[in-house]
Amino acid sequence: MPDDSISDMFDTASNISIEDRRLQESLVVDVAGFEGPLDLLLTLARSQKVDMRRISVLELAEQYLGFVEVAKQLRIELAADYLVMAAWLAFLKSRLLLPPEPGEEGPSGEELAAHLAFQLERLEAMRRSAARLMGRDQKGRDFFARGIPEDVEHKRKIKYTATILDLMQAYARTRTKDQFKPLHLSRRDAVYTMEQALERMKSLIGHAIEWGTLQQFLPEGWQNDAKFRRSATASTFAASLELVKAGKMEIRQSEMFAPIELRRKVGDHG
Amino acid sequence: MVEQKLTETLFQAPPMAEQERMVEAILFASAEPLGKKEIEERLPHGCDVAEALVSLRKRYEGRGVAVVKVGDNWAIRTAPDLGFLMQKERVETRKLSRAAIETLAIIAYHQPTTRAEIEEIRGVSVSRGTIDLLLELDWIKFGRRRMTPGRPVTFIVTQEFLDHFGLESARDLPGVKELRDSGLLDNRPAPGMMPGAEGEGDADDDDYVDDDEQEDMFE
Amino acid sequence: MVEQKLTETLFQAPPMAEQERMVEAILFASAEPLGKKEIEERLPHGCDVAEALVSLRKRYEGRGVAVVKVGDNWAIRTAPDLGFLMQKERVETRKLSRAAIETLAIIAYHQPTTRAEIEEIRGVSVSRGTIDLLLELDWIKFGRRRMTPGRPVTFIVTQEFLDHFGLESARDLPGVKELRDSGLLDNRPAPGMMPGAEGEGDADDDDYVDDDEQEDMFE
Repeated sequence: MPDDSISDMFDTASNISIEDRRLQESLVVDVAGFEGPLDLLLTLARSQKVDMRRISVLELAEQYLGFVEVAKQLRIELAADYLVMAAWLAFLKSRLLLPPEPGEEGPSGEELAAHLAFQLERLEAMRRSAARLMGRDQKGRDFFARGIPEDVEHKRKIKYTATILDLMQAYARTRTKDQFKPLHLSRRDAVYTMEQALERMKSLIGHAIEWGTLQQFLPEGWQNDAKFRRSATASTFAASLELVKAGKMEIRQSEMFAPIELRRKVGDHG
Repeated sequence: MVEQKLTETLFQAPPMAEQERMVEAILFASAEPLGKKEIEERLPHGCDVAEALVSLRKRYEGRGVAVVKVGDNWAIRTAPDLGFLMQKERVETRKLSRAAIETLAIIAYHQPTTRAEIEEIRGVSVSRGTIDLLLELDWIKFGRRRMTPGRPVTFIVTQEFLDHFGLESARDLPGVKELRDSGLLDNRPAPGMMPGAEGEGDADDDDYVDDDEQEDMFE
Repeated sequence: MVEQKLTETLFQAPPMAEQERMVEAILFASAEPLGKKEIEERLPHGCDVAEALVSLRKRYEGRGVAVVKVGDNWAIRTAPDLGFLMQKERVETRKLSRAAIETLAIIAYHQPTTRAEIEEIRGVSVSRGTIDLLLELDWIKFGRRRMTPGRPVTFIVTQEFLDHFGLESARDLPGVKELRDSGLLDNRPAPGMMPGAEGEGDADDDDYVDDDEQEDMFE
């Protein structure tokens, strides 16, 4: 049944061969397989079996319109762009067939037809080129890159710099330190070094099971000399911080300016 | 005098045969094509990379591997006639859709080309997925924006594309000369009133450009 | 007859030159070194892999890459003497640490000098790393052992040191007086400093050996 109606449709539309009719029947069935109206037009144009430059745009327009008619009869839903193309081709057809109205604007039917022919030829050419491109030797299939590439190893090289000025300044620094040595010597009796404090703390630490104030750790006779007391307090405090850091002691102060208290760290017997 | 001679020797480039060996080692080690400049940077001072490449290329003529030019870069690849031996190395490539293949071909032959132009040639809209796939394969990349209203982005093919298809340059695409001579690569504007003739400078194009790439585009 | 000939041709191995090409391509493209058997399996029937490998190896003798045996397998690798091309050095300049420059300065001014002396002057111990770095930089080297108890090693500066700092000899270094005059040395008079107080009965000072050289440097 549908076969007959299709045949009738096309017979009335134009004189085309049985083979072309078959093609168009299959076109209708495969409409989803087309990539848009231009693709469909190209397929129809191929059925004209002529050089793409010599296709009859008028004939093509009729074939397309016939196709759309059949699709409608078969209740195949066509996407909007197929219908837009149909409307445009109908317009093109009228332009090609009827003489232009005097004073009419826009491109002539021939210009539009020529561009459509160009588009189809170009699409055809791109299809051919795509096929030739894919037919080329391909990397990873026909030829291959290095299987064991060796990466460039990035090495960091440190270059140390120093100028003669750096050298002299450094020496000056050490000599300056040296020059002040007598100063230390002359004051030695009033200075309690951190090393001395550390020694003393280490010997006392074993007995400091209970919390005791920092003062308890100061050396004998500290109260006699203010200078000495200052130095000894500072050194003992610094030494106790070292011992806390080393995990040997614990330190606390209940509030600001309250006595600083120390004791041996629980569980430490060293 | 002696000192001058010493300095000369110290800064003299190695003999050409040695330069050729070095370029050979560097090209062998890399799976990616390398530019002359990249090679030069790794060689001792004063080497003539171009000359070394020419003689190296000659040396490998007819061998199992060949020195090939890929765009402006150089690489060593196995001879195409021996591909059948490398079944184990063969990478199964994803079968590309017709849309992807055609879009790729259009970009290659028409580059730099915009999305609207691709759509004009194919007569259908180009799906985002198609462009994404080609970008992911590293076969296409963004070119400069077109200086037309809407400043649409353009697409061009990459060095990886040339490498993959064994092309020295886009000028070596099959049949490109004939296509150009017959005017099929011309950007012929559609006369008004044609379907799909508008749509140049689609606002959607903006989605496609990451900030970084934009920087590149306007360098 | 004809049929026999055809069979012979079909099963005949390719000429040796062709076999060599094939082995070359296979080794190039393979992601791992290959054994003879593996190579043979990929080649047309009747190929002599061992012979092809021998001639391929010979062909690459003296080239930038070499056909090498890795265990029982074969691979193409960068020629050993060109390994440096596969490394990119990034030179980072760094200032010498304060400890290092001071140690170096003391050695330069007091050479030959011992570690104990350096420590005495700097007032802190000299780390092993500092000495090692200076030795590595080839700015200091070992001098004669000191003829004192323990026979400690001494350090002196090298020619490389003199070159780097643009000195003819270590004696050209400006003396303390010059340093002070040029403002590099703090000119502050040390309060409470008594003449002759230096070196008085300090046990540590015994380490100090006032060599003639030292005297020279500061005259």
